[in-house]
Amino acid sequence: ADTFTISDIRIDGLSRIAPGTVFTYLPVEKGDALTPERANQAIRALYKTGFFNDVQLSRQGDILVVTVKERPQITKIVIRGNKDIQEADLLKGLKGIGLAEGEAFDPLKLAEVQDELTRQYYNRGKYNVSVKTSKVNLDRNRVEVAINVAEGKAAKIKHLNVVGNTVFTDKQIEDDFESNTSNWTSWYTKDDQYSREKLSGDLEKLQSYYMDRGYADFSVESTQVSISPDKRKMYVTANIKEGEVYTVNDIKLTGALILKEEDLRRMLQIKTGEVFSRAKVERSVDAITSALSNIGYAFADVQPIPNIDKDKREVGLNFFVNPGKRVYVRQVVFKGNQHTEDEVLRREMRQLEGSWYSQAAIDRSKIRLQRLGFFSKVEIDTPKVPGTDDQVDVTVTVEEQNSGQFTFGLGYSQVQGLIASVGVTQNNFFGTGDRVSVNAQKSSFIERYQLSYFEPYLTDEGIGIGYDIQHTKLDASENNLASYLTSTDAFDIYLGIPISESDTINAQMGLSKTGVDTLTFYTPQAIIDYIDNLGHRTFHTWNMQWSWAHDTRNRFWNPTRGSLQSVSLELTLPGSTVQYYKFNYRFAQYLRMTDSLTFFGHFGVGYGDTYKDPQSVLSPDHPRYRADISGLPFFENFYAGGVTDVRGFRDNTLGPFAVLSPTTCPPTDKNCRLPLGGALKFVASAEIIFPTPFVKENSDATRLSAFVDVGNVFQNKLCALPECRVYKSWSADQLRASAGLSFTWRAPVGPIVINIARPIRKKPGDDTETIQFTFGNTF
Amino acid sequence: CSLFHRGKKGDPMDTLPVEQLYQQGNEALQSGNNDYAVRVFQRLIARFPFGPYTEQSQLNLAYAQYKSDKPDDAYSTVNRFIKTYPTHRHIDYAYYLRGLINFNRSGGFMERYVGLDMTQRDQANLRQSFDDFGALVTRYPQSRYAADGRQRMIHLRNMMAQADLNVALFYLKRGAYVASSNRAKSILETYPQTPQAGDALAIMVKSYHELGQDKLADDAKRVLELNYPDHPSLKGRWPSYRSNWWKLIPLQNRG
Amino acid sequence: CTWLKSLGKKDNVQPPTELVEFAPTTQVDRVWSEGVGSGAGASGARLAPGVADGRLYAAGVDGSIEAIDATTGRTLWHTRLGERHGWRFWSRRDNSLRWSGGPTAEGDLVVVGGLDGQVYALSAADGSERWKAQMSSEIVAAPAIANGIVVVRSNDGRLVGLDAADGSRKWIFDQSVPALSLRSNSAPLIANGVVYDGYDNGRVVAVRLDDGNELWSQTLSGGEGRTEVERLADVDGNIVSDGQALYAAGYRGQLAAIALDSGRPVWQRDLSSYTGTAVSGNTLVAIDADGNVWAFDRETGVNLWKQDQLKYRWLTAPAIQGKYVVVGDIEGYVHWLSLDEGKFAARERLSRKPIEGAPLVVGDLVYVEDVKGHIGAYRARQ
Amino acid sequence: CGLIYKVDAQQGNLFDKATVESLKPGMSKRQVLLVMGSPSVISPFDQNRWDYVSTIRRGRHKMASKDLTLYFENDQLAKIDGDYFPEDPDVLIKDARKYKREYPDEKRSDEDKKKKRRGGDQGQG
Repeated sequence: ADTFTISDIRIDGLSRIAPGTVFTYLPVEKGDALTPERANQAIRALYKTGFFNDVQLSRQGDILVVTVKERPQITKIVIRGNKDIQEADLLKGLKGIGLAEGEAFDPLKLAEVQDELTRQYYNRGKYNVSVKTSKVNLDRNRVEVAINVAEGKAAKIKHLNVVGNTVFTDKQIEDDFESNTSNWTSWYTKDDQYSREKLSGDLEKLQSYYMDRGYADFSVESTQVSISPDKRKMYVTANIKEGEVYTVNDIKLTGALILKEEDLRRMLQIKTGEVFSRAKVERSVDAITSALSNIGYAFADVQPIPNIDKDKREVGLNFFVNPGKRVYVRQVVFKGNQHTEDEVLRREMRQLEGSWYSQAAIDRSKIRLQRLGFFSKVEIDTPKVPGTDDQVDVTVTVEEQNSGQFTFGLGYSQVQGLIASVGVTQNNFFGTGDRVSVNAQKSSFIERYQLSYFEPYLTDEGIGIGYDIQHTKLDASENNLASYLTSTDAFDIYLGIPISESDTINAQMGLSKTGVDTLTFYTPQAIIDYIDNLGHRTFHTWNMQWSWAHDTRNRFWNPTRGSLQSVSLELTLPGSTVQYYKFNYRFAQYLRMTDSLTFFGHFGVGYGDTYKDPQSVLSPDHPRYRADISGLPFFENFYAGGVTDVRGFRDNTLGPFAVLSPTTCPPTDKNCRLPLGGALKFVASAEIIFPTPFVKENSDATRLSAFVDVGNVFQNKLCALPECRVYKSWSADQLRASAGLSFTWRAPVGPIVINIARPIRKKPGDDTETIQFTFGNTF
Repeated sequence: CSLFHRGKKGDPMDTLPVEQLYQQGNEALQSGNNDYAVRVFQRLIARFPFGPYTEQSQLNLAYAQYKSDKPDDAYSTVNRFIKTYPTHRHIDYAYYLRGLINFNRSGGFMERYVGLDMTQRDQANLRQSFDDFGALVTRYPQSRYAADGRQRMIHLRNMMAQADLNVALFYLKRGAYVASSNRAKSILETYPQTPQAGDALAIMVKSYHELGQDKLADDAKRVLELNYPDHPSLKGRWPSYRSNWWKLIPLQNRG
Repeated sequence: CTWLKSLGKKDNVQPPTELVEFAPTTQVDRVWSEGVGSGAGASGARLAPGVADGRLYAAGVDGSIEAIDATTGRTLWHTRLGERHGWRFWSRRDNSLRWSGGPTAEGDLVVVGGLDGQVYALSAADGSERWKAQMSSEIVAAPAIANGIVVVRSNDGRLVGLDAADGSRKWIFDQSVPALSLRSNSAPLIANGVVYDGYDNGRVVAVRLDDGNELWSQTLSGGEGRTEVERLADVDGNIVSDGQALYAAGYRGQLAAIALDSGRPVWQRDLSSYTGTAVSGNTLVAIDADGNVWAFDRETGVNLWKQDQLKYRWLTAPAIQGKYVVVGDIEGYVHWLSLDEGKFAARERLSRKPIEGAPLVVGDLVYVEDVKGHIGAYRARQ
Repeated sequence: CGLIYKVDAQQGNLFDKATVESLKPGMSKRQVLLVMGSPSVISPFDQNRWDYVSTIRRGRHKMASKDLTLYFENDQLAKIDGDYFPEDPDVLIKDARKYKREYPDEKRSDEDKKKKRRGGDQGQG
C-alpha cells in the first residue's frame, strides 16, 4: 500500500476489547501519513498487546481500516494428575509463560507449557511423565484449557559407583551423599530418587571429603548418568583422580592486614606441617573476614592462594588479605513492622547510623531483636548505597507474630485439673514494647487475679520498670500437698537495670498479706502446732528481692545457643511477721553438639531460712509448746517433682511429708502422704534437643528432647515421722532421678508440654507418673 | 434470592441475565453487604467477560473488595482494570481508588479503631499510596478526584517526613549527632516544603553545635530564622523531652 | 507381589504383553543349567558368557569367575578374586572386584573388566592371574581380543588398546559422552585389523587396531530434541559383521548396513533400537525399542517379517540358532521364533529373573544368562 | 551511678595515618573521595567544605569529638586543618569482642560459607 494521509481510523472485529484500548496502543493517529513502514510498526504494536490472533490493515479511500481477530479469553485452566508439583506452583509457572485465567489464549504458549512441565518433571527424575494439553472452545470467544499430567514413577537410582577411590572405601565417601541406591529406608527418605541438584551437591561433598583430608589436587574427572530403556532405573558413575596427600609447608599473610600479623596468625586454623585441609583453610578465611568485618571492613575478602609443589607433595598457602575500604552505615531502615513502633526496634540496634559498620554489632542486634519474642523472623542485610563505594544501608526485615495471647478457655493439667482462665497478655502492647497482662484464673486448687505491667525502656539505657498486683487463693491439698488454705494479696514494683550487654540486675520491693486456714481433720498436726506457737494466722511481709542474671541465650522461645545464670536473694524486712530469706541460684547452658543436635544442661539450688527466729507465744508447759519454730514458713517451702521440675514424679510430691494418722493410713502408702516441701531444693537435668520431624528446621515453635532429671527437697523442721526425718538434711542417695522424652509446642492458645518419663531412681512410696501434660496456662 | 448464597447447583447467580445480576451487585454494595457484592460481581465477570456491564462491574468489584477489607485483592483487581480499560470514562476514579487502598491499609481491627500513629510504622504502604495518587494527579489533572488526591499526597508527604523526623529525634536524644544531622539533611532534601522541615533545621543546628561545628550551626540557624522565624527552638529549650518521671505512670506513652 | 508396586503412583510404563498360547513346532530341551556367582546384579551390565574352544567362561558382580565345559556344563575351575568388605549385615556387602564386562576368551587368555575400572587377564587353563590393568571408568562391555591386542571399552567413552602379553597400554581413543545416555555400552568388534564400536553420541566409529587412529565414523541417530530424553541417541547394541558389511542400530535413529572399509551406509532405514542385531544367511534380525522383532533382507534392507506379540517385554539382542531366532525377555522366558516367518516355535522359562545379556550360540547349543547369573544351555531340534 | 550500662556511641570517620598523610593540596574532589571515602558531614549550605567529623562516647564518659576539615577552591583541595582519631586495631578488637559471643550467628555463616565455597573454588582452581 502506498502512503496516504489518514482521514479517519475504523476498527473491525472487536468484541471483548474496547476501541479506546486499541487506539492507545496504535502508534498512528488521524492526520498522520501512513507509510508502509509505519503500517508494519502498527501491526507489530497491536500484536505485542497479546490481545489479537490476527491484525490486518486495509484502506477504504482515506480511511484506515484495522481488522482484528481477537484471541479467545481463557475462562478456566484445569490441571489434572499433578501430585509432585502443587497446583499453585504450576499456575504460577503458567502465568510466567503468559497462560492464565482472564488472559488471551495463544496456541503457541500451549506447546511451550507442555515442554516446561515435562522439563520440570524430568528435573525431579520422572522420566516417564506424559503431559497432554488440550483446549475446549466455548461460546462468546472463550476457551477452557485442560492439562492432563500422568506423572508415572520417578526413576530410582539402582547403581551409584565411584571409580578410582583407592584410599577410602565406597562406604566412607558415599556416607553423607544425598542420593543413594534403593534401600529399605528409601520409601521414606526418597534418597534413591534421582535429581540433578542432588547429584551435583553430592559431587561437591565428595570433593570436600577428599580436600579436607589433604588431597589438594583431587579432581572429579568425569561423571556419567545413564538410564535404562524403560526409563525407570538410573545408573550414576563418577570417575575421580585422588592425587596425593599434601602437607602445608609454609603460610604467608600478605596484603593490607589492618590487624597485627600475630593476631591474624592466631586466628588461622591450619598450621604449617599439618596435612592440607580445605575445610580448615575456609574456616581460617572465615575467621579473618569476620574479624575484619567486625571492625568496619564489611567487604573484606581473603584469597587463600595455594602453590602446589607436586614432587615434594607440599603446598604453600598465601592468605592475601584485601580489606577494601572502611565502610560506614548511612541509614538503618526497618521493614515489615506494621504493628511494632520504629523506636522499639531501633533502641535494640547496637549499630548506629553514621558510625562505621560492625558485623559484631549487627549480629548482636539481630539476637536482641529475636529475644524480644515479637517476631517470627528477623533478617538483616546490608545493601550498598548507590553512588558510593564505602557506604551501606542496614535493612532489617521483620515478620511480626502476634506476641499477645487472648487466653480464654479451658486448660487441663494434672496438678490443677480443669483450669478455666480468662486473660489478655499483650507482650507488645499496641507496638510500644510494653508488656501488659490482665488475668483471671480459676481451677480446682488455685484462684488468681493478676494485673501486671512492664515498661522495658523507662530510660534510654534500658532500665525497665514493672508493677504487679495479684490476689491468689490456694487450696494446697488439691495440689498434692498437706491440706491448708492460703489467700494472698501482693503488690510489687521492680526495676530491671542492665549492667552490661548481657547482665541485668533486678531490684524488687513489695508488700504481701497471706492468710492461712487449717482444717482440723485434714491439716497435719505439725502445721497446726506451728501456727498456734507462732500465734498468727495472717502473715504480713514487706520484702526486698535482689537478683543478678547473665543471659546470652539467642532466642526468647526455645533457645538453641547461649547460657543463662541467675542468682537471687529474697529478704522479708524486719517488721514482717516472719523474717526469712530465700536464696535461689539457677544455671542453664545450651551447647551445639552437631548441626541438628543441641545439648541443654541446667541445674538449680534453692535454700531458705529465718534470719531472726520467732519466739513461741505459748507457755513452755503448754502441751503443744514447740521451742524451735524457726525456718521457712511452710507455705513458702520449695517443692520438687512435676511437669516442669523433676519429670516423672507427681507435682510437688517429692521430699518431706506428713501423715494424718499413721495407724489407719501408713506412710508407706503413697496416697496417705501429705507432702510438706522443704527449705533446701536441688534440681539438675541434662537434655538432648532433637530436630522435630515434619517441622521447618530451626523454627522456635516446637522442641523435642530426651532428658535425664535429678532432684529433691530436704530440711523441713515440721517433720515428725521417721520416714520424713530421712530428709533431715542433704543426702545424695535420697535424690530421685528419671529419664524420658519431652515435647513442648508454643500453640496459639499457649504453651503445651507433654512428657513421657520413667523414674530410674525411686524409693518405695514415691508417687510416679509416666505421662504428664499441661496446656493452655502460662503460669 | 435464594437463602444460600453460595454457588450451589441451580444457584440463581448462574442463570440470572446480566442486568439483574448487575442490579443485585449494586444493591448489595449500597446496603453495605460487601462480601456478597464481591461474589456477585465475580460471577458476572466470569459469565459475561465483555460488554458495558462487565467494565463497570470490574470497578465495582474493586470497590467492594476494598470496602470488605481485602486490600490485596482490591489492588490487583483495580490494576487489572487499568490495564484492560485504559480509556474507560471512569479511569480517573480507578487511579483514585488505587491510591485509597494503600492510604487506609493499616494493621488489624484494633489498630483502625484505636487510631495508631502510622508515622511510627513501616512506610511501604504510604509510599505506594503516594506514588499511586501521583499517577492520578499527573495523568488526569482536571479529574474531580485530582484535588482530593493532591490533598492526600501532601498529608502522606508530611507523614513520611514525620517518620524520618522521629528517627532524627531518636538519635539526637541518644547523642548520635552525625546520625541526627544526616537524617535531618535527608528530610530537607526529600521533603522540602513540609512543616517538619523546620524541626529538621532545628535538629541540624543542635547537632552541629554539639559536634563543635559552630560555623555550620550558624549557617543552619540563619536559614531557620529566615524560613521558620517562630520555631520553638529559637526561643526556649527544644525539643522538650518529657521527663522520665512521666513514664513511671503506666500506659501513658501509647504510640 | 506386583500389586504392591501398583499401590503407589500409577506407572506410565506399559506392562509386558501377555504371552500368547501356541503349538510348539519344535522340541527344545535344556541340556544343562548352572548358577555362576551373582551375575550382573543391579549394575545393568548385560553380562553374557564368553566362549573359546569348547569352554564357556562366565563372571559375576560378586567377583567370581568360572570356566564350564560347553557341552556338559561341568565346572572346570572357579576363582573368586578381591575381598569382601562392608561387614554390617544391612550394608551393601560389596566385593572389591565386581566383574561387569565380559569375560572374553581368545586362545589361552580370558579377559574380564570390572566396575571399578580394573581389567584382569587370566589363564584359560586354570584361571590364574596373568596381568591386570586399570581403566579410567567402569567397564560394562565385553573386551575384544585379536592379534595380540586387547581392546577395552570403558563407560566414559574411551577405547583402550592393551598388549595381550602384559596388559601395557598401547593406545587410547576418546569420544564425548552426552549428559544423559542409555545404560551399557556397545562391545568393540575387531575385523581384519580394524576395531568397530558404537558410541552414546549416536556414531559408529572405526579405529585402527594397531595404533588407535580413527578411520571413519558414521552417524546413526542425530540426537536432536527439546529435552535430554528426546536427545538420547545411543548405539548400544553389539555390532555384528558378516564379512562384507557391519550391521548396527541407534536409539531413536536408524538401522544401517555399513561398508566395512569405507564406512558409507549400504542401506539404512528408520528403526529405534537399543540392542544388537543378528545375521544368518540372507536375513538380518533386529529388535526395536518397543519390543517388536523385525527381519530384513541382508543386502537390500527390505522388511521380511515382523513379530509384534512380544511388545514391551524388554527383549535382549537376538541370536540365530540354525533355523530359529532366540530371544530372552524381562520375565526370564526364552523364545524361539522361526527364522523364515517369525512364528513362535518354542518357549522355555530359564528363571523368574530378567534376561538382559544376549543369547550365545555355539554349535547347536544356545547359552542364555539372566541377571542373577543362572546360565541355561538349550538345544533346539532343527 | 556508674553501674548502669550505656552503649558506646561512635560516630563519623576513622582513618589510619597513612591515608591522611597521602592527602596533598590540589587534589580534586574525586581524588579526595577515593582516598578518604565520603565525609560524614557535608553541610547543605556550604559545598566547598567537607568535614570528616568523628566522635566517641564510651559508656557514661563525656563525648570526645575531632574534626578534620577540608576546604576546596574551585574543585581543588586548598586547606586541611583539625585532626582525627587514628585507627587503633587493638581498641577496635576489644570493642567488637564485647558484642561477639563465641557462637557467630549460625544463619549468616552457613549461607556465606556456601557462597564462599563456590567463590573459593575458582580461587584455588
